Amino acid sequence: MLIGDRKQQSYEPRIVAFLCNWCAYAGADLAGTQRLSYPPNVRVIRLMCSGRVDPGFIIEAFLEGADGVIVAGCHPGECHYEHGNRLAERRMTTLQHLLGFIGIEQARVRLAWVSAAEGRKFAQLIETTVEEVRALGPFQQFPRRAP
Amino acid sequence: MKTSMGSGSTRIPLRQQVEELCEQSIGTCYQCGNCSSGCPMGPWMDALPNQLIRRLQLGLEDTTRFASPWVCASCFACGVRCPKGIDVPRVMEALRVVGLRSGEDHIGPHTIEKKRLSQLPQIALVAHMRKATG
Amino acid sequence: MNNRVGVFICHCGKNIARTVDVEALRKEAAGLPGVEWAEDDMYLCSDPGQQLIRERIAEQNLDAVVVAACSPTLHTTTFRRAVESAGVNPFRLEIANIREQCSWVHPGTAETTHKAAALVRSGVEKARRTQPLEPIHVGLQRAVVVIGGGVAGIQAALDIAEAGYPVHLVEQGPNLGGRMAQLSETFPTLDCSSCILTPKMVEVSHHPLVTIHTLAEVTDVEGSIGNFQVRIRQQPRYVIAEGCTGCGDCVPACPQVVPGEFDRGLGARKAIYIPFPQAVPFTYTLDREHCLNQGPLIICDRCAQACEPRAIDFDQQPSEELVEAGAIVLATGCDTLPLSHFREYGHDRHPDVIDGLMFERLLSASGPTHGEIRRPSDHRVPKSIAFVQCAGSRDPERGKAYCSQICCMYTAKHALLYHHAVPDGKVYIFYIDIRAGGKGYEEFVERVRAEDGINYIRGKVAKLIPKDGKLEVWGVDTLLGEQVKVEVDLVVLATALVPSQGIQELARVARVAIDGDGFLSEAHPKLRPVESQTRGIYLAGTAQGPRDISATVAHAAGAASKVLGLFSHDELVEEPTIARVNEALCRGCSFCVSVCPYDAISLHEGTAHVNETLCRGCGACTPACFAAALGPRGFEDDQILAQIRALAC
Amino acid sequence: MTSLAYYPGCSLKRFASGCEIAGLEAARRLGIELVELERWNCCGTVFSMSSGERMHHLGSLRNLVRVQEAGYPEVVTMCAMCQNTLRQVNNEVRGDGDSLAMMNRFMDEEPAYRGEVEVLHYLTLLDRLGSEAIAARVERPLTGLRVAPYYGCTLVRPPSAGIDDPEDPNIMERLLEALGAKVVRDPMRVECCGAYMGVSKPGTINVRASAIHGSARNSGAEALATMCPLCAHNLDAVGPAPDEPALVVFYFTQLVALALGAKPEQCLAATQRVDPRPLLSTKGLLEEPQP
Ligand SMILES: Cc1cc2nc3c(=O)[nH]c(=O)nc-3n(C[C@H](O)[C@H](O)[C@H](O)COP(=O)(O)OP(=O)(O)OC[C@H]3O[C@@H](n4cnc5c(N)ncnc54)[C@H](O)[C@@H]3O)c2cc1C
Ligand SMILES: Cc1cc2nc3c(=O)[nH]c(=O)nc-3n(C[C@H](O)[C@H](O)[C@H](O)COP(=O)(O)OP(=O)(O)OC[C@H]3O[C@@H](n4cnc5c(N)ncnc54)[C@H](O)[C@@H]3O)c2cc1C
Ligand code: SF4
Ligand code: SF4
Ligand code: SF4
Ligand code: SF4
Ligand code: SF4
Ligand code: SF4
Ligand code: SF4
Ligand code: SF4
Repeated sequence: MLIGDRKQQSYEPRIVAFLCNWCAYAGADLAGTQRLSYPPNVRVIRLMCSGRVDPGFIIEAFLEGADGVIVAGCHPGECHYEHGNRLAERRMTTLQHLLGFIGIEQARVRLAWVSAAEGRKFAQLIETTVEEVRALGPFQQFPRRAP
Repeated sequence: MKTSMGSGSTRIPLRQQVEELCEQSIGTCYQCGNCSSGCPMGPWMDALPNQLIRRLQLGLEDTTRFASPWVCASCFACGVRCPKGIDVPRVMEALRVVGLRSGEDHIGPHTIEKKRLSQLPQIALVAHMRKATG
Repeated sequence: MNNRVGVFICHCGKNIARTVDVEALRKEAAGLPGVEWAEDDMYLCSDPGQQLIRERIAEQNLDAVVVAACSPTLHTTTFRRAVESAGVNPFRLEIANIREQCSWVHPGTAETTHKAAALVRSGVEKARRTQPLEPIHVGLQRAVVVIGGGVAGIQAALDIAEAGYPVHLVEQGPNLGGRMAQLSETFPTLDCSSCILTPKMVEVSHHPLVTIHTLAEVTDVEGSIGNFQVRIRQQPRYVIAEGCTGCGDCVPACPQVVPGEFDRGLGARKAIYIPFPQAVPFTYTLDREHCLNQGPLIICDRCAQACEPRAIDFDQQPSEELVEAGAIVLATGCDTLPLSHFREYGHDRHPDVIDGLMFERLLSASGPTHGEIRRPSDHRVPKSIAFVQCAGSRDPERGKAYCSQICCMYTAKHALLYHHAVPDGKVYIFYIDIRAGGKGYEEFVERVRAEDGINYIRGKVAKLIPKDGKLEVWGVDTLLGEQVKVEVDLVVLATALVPSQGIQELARVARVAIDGDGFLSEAHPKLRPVESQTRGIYLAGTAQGPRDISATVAHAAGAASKVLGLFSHDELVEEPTIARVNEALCRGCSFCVSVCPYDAISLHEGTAHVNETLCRGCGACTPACFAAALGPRGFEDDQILAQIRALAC
Repeated sequence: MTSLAYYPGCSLKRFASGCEIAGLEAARRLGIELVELERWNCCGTVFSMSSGERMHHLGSLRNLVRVQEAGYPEVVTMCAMCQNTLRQVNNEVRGDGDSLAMMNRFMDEEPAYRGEVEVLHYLTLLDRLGSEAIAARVERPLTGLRVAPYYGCTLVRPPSAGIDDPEDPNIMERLLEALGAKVVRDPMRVECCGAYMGVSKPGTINVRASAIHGSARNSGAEALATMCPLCAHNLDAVGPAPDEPALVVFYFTQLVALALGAKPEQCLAATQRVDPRPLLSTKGLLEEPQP
């Protein structure tokens, strides 16, 4: 069995992470270079800037089977594109309010600032997110699309 | 002079006590001395305002033993000129309050001559009493 | 959608293969929709590895490639070159990061291989949706506008012109030189300022590739890197530059006496004047504001009568010129906080309280006192001077929070020069800390400290009191813990360095950012200190922050080298991964316009338009568009959504 | 006639009565009615600056409540210290709703203070009228009288309670010029006279007074003008060291009343130690104004 049938396994949360190219993605690479270990539940999509993340992507991820989503970019004031991360922050805050409104736990969506030097922070971010999302159980608020 | 910076006491440290009373952040002082340069009562002080602040930065508990806060006329000149925005007169007031709370007496009514007492304007007396009693 | 994707999986020796089951991964990949070929190799980045990819592209007629290996930051260029040489568009390469973000951070379990498979799947889904992209080629105007004619502007202009490119040097004042022209001698070497600056000014003015615009300002900047259109507004000089021989015959004829700006009011000039004898260009200037002839009415023409070459023209009008340039250098320099700022020091009411630049003029051989130090009130030689450092600097409450960096040094210089001129004079330097961080600087200050008669007193001055023709200085010696009161003949304030006036307006026009203190913002404080945040616009000298002459010159040379780097290409080749508008979908709502950090989007006839040289492909505009009408190439919505689908399950 | 609430404070009723009598006379002549509050108490004199001693502000607050209840939006003070203390307390409770609520609870016998009263110094009031309006009412211009305004501390510091720039105030200068006086800008005009330190350290006051008188004299002044009873006491009643000459010390209000045509005996205070009459007489300022 290569691609696990989730029903047969004990529940392993699936996290999709959107990382900006310059800070968070480089931070994730650094975690690798430093051989830090963190749970394999996270899958990364590299974007140039956290400002590229459309709130629709996050909904889509939940519809497709994710149990949690991380958006990570450069620290405030250090955005490679001046203020893309501020845009991301604004959009994510709005989205989180919206999700809260329809009863989705806010802990399933996490916005974080990770610099290219923060490999350890990235690994910890994954660890805590996986734990929190695991505690919340599988995401069931939306009907999943058939795989 | 040997200066010990540790605090063996279990009371609230003096610096913290003063910072709470005066609502000023003692740590931002960079010891430029501007407060002391212009202090009208400087000649009568046993430690200049910047020195008191320095002692507080180091947490020296004996800072309350200096007479300077009782010599301070609350003229506000130092506070107006502090480049770091520290309201030094408030620090002085806080030191007075700490002293008063530990039971010091700075009124000394007997030291004032009767004759002068009648000549002083009301505000001088009231102000003095207020400063000396908290 | 393309369906001839090749997947290449790297073992990286054992780095990947130790934890990821490469064979299982290959099988999995081979079965994915759209995948024509899947293969693994020991070291893909090696020459044989690249050769393998090239061969398979040819054999299998692949049109997109996924490399599952290390992080894309490592070998994107390598693999792009490899696929390109085999005929696949380099933007049709995707890299699945199964080393840094998988094999190195997870144990050798099925879940790790499972994750690697998901990453490959995601790469394939994206690769299938990629389009061939071509780099954007933009023409390059190889000319530069340098704004500000101080030492920074002069240096940048010379470096660029020497490399063979035309420069327009725009100076708002009547002559070049800036602050440095006003200085006497310069720390730490005590070179005479005009002696080292004048040859540079002459050189720049004679350079065949440099066009000097004095009394000129930049009023508008259009375009972007490689192709700016710069509007230069020329104020009238009322003296025809080609006619004026610099004889100076006009000056004695003029009845109007005006305080001279160059001498900071310590000396006088006429309404027709040249600021200083070494001025470049050596053309006189008629200051219409102080001339008797206001407006068109000519009631005095004595200078014109005296001028034999007939160089005076009262009818000159402002003019404008539009210059094409590939790059712009901002070198607008600095000013100092005005004396009127210092109310506790009597602000500008006591004539014998002066600032450092005024003292420079008193020291200067060509200054109002011919280099003799005489105080303004009664022209006597001061027998004692107090220098007050950090006047307005390091004072977040009432001045500037920053350290002005140069005043510790020039105060030491002033004290030294004064002491040499008046050996029995007394000097008191009131300071908080001495900052002498440059090469040879501490040694210089030490030399000054060691001089007899120079007292360094640690404590800030609270107040100055004029008293019997002297000034009483209220200070403190914080090291002794005693108040200090001294009476002196002259007080020199080391006033804070501030950006030049008009910088805000220029920054707005040129669309560059300024910081909270009004200095121009660099792109990165450490790694890109001479670039502004707007591409193609560079910063030089004190316009970016306080610094001395040597640092200014180094900064300006850095800006020039950035310009030359830009000009070393035949044309600008821009990454094609920028935003593109689908005009059929755009509703012209302009939501995207306000979001773009680079002002790259504008509306033309109701449709958004992306400027290709300004856009950097961040993609921030895409989520703002409710019509799904624009997106950055290489990171389009459909690609990302496909990746999400591949990863989430 | 404009009518405004007026808070005198204790010193003006006793020690500094000369200041008040002249001030009220000047106001009358300018068409301003200053209505003394029916009940008032001590302003507290000094503003307690420590977070633990806020209860000391109750006295000031009570006075502000009385202004509020009398229906006046503003209250005028003449004493510099009163205006300073009232202003600082007012600023504090306005900036801090919790503290206002707490103080209101303590003053349970009074209506709650809403934080809307403005505290106004007499000088600010005159300045509002404007130099020109005042100049127009001058009947006895103070021509030739060289006066150095002396602000001291509480009129200008801290800035939040000051009536003008803390380092370089000009309000008295402006008004004195309107009255026709020759204004002397003395650099010591915002330096402390020693304040209440005279009570416990009498010697300090002579030193301070010497410095202030000396500086004003050097700047060419014949008289000082002040708005604070404590300053007046220190500079006049105590004054410089006995062997040093002392200038005449006026309450500013006395000069205003005199210039507006009040009779000299109305505006010169019996308490002035240095008799101002010889000086005024050399300037012809004791004579009846020419109509
Ligand atoms: C009192 C004093 C003493 C000093 N002594 C020394 C010393 O001994 N040694 C040392 O190394 N450094 C010294 N310095 C520092 C030195 O003067 C500066 O580092 C140097 O002059 C900065 O050069 P600049 O070209 O950046 O700016 P500037 O010299 O200020 O030149 C800027 C030029 O740009 C022009 N300009 C401004 N705005 C515009 C505009 N909008 N359009 C067109 N033109 C514009 C200005 O007119 C000016 O000519 C001293 C500085 C001061 C104030
Ligand atoms: C403790 C400390 C903390 C610092 N913190 C900061 C900070 O917070 N912020 C900051 O801005 N700066 C900081 N700096 C300063 C900063 O490190 C330096 O400014 C910077 O690294 C200098 O770079 P460099 O390339 O000039 O020299 P280096 O970094 O020294 O590089 C020189 C290189 O040349 C090589 N080399 C030497 N000789 C030869 C030779 N003969 N042939 C071939 N190669 C040779 C050396 O091996 C070295 O790799 C700090 C410095 C120190 C010591
Ligand atoms: S003026 Fe302010 S910063 Fe300077 S020594 Fe005094 S308290 Fe410290
Ligand atoms: S308030 Fe006190 S310490 Fe400050 S200047 Fe005045 S007298 Fe000195
Ligand atoms: S391509 Fe990357 S993963 Fe493969 S051998 Fe080279 S470095 Fe290692
Ligand atoms: S007289 Fe004419 S030529 Fe001579 S300096 Fe004046 S303007 Fe120039
Ligand atoms: S026209 Fe007259 S006033 Fe004007 S510059 Fe010439 S000589 Fe001077
Ligand atoms: S260089 Fe020296 S004088 Fe200038 S601001 Fe910095 S510390 Fe103060
Ligand atoms: S947001 Fe979309 S629809 Fe609106 S102007 Fe921009 S591209 Fe057009
Ligand atoms: S991709 Fe970024 S830089 Fe390009 S137009 Fe959109 S927001 Fe601007």
